[in-house]
Amino acid sequence: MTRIVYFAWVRERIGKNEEQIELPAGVRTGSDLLSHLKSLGDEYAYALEHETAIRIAVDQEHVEHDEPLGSAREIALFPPMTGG
Amino acid sequence: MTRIVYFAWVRERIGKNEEQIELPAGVRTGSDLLSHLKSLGDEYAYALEHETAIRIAVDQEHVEHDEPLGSAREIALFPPMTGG
Amino acid sequence: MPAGAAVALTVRIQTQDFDAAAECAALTAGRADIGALVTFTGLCRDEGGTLAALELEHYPGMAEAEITRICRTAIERFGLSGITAVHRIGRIAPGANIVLVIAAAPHRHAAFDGASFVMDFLKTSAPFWKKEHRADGRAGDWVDARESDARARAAWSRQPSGG
Amino acid sequence: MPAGAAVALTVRIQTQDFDAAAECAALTAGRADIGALVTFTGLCRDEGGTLAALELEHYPGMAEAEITRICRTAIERFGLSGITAVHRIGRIAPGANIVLVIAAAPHRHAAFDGASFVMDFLKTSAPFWKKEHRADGRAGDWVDARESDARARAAWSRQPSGG
Repeated sequence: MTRIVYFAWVRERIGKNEEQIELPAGVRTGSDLLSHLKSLGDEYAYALEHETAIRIAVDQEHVEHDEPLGSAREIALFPPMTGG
Repeated sequence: MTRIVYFAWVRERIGKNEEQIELPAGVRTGSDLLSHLKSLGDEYAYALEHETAIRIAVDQEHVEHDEPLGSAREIALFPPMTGG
Repeated sequence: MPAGAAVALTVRIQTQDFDAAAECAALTAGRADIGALVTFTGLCRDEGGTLAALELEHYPGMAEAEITRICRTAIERFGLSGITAVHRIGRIAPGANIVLVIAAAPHRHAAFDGASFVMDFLKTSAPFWKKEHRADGRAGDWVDARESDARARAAWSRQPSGG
Repeated sequence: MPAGAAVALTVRIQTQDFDAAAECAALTAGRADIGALVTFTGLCRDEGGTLAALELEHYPGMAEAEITRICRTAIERFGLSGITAVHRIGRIAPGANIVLVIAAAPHRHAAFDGASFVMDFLKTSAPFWKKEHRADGRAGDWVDARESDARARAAWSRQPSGG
């Protein structure tokens, strides 16, 4: 099981802060994960509609969509950051 | 009579903070003033030896050596500035 | 910076306000090798009266880690004596503080570059998000990322190291 | 900056220390259109223990006038909401404050550019001079102007306006 956490409008649209998900064997990269999540329901499809607007962090470090997720314990999905 | 004021090592070398000087008719620019002052004594010649190192302000505004002094009330001579 | 001189790094995320003067004093305490201190304070604007407040959300753990990574990069690149970075979260009213970055260095250009670099990277890669609460009571939007922030960050890859 | 927004300009030369926090508070008081505050503090370094103090001399009248001219140029060029500049004179010990420049703006790049611009021009054209008092009691020298300061100033003529 992998912990998936959501922030900002990704969190609002999916309707939860986090969840534990068993990732299918075919999910190797961030892009694979987005495709898988979008198959789970309308709220996911809506939240992740514009894939290029979604940022991904693996174990609290930024990764590109095409990077392997490896043996991630925690994967975060969120919009572009607007702090500062 | 024109008020001439000195700062930092120019002041120390000339040995006075300021003085009133009657400028000869031939003194039209900053360069003319430096030449005139250097004729007044060894302390002036020493203080103003390296003319390019001397900055000139007329009525509290920077001027280049070749600018006319006009009807200056106060002319200041000083080294390159080192504030801040 | 002379070899062996201490480098001070403080990173904090907090709901309460910060005290820039106290943070500056802590950063420079007992040191006479610091010639320049550049302090950036980011404040909440009222956007011409339309904004009631900003709500700041963050990713706990990663936010601290990412700001720390950015500060370490700045310290190395610009030869800084130290950095203090404090970011607030929660509800922030117009006129109130959001973020503080203090960069200390022997000379001023390193301190300016260091504080500016940290802000440009913090804006684009530290996991914080702002939601608006509107003064007229209508539902506010999440603040959009600015293209100009991405360009500012990218510019640091194109220029020679300062300091 | 919206048309009609107030621009605050304060320039002071004084022997006593300044309070950066109080100056920041005064500059931003009652305003919610300022999103960024960049504060530069220049401090006296001990130069590896060789320096007992700096003696700061200035040209009364012209020093205030020149800093005011520089600040007005920065306000215009970068669209600043205000600037506060305070320069100390007299004897200053290692670790103590020498100069304070605060630039306020709606956005951060204008504030960074404004404070940096004021410092680069203040260094090269505001009539102040520093003399060293050495820790070993030998006669100290007048501090030489730095070529890097002249280059930093000249760079502002080569780059497009920020803000």
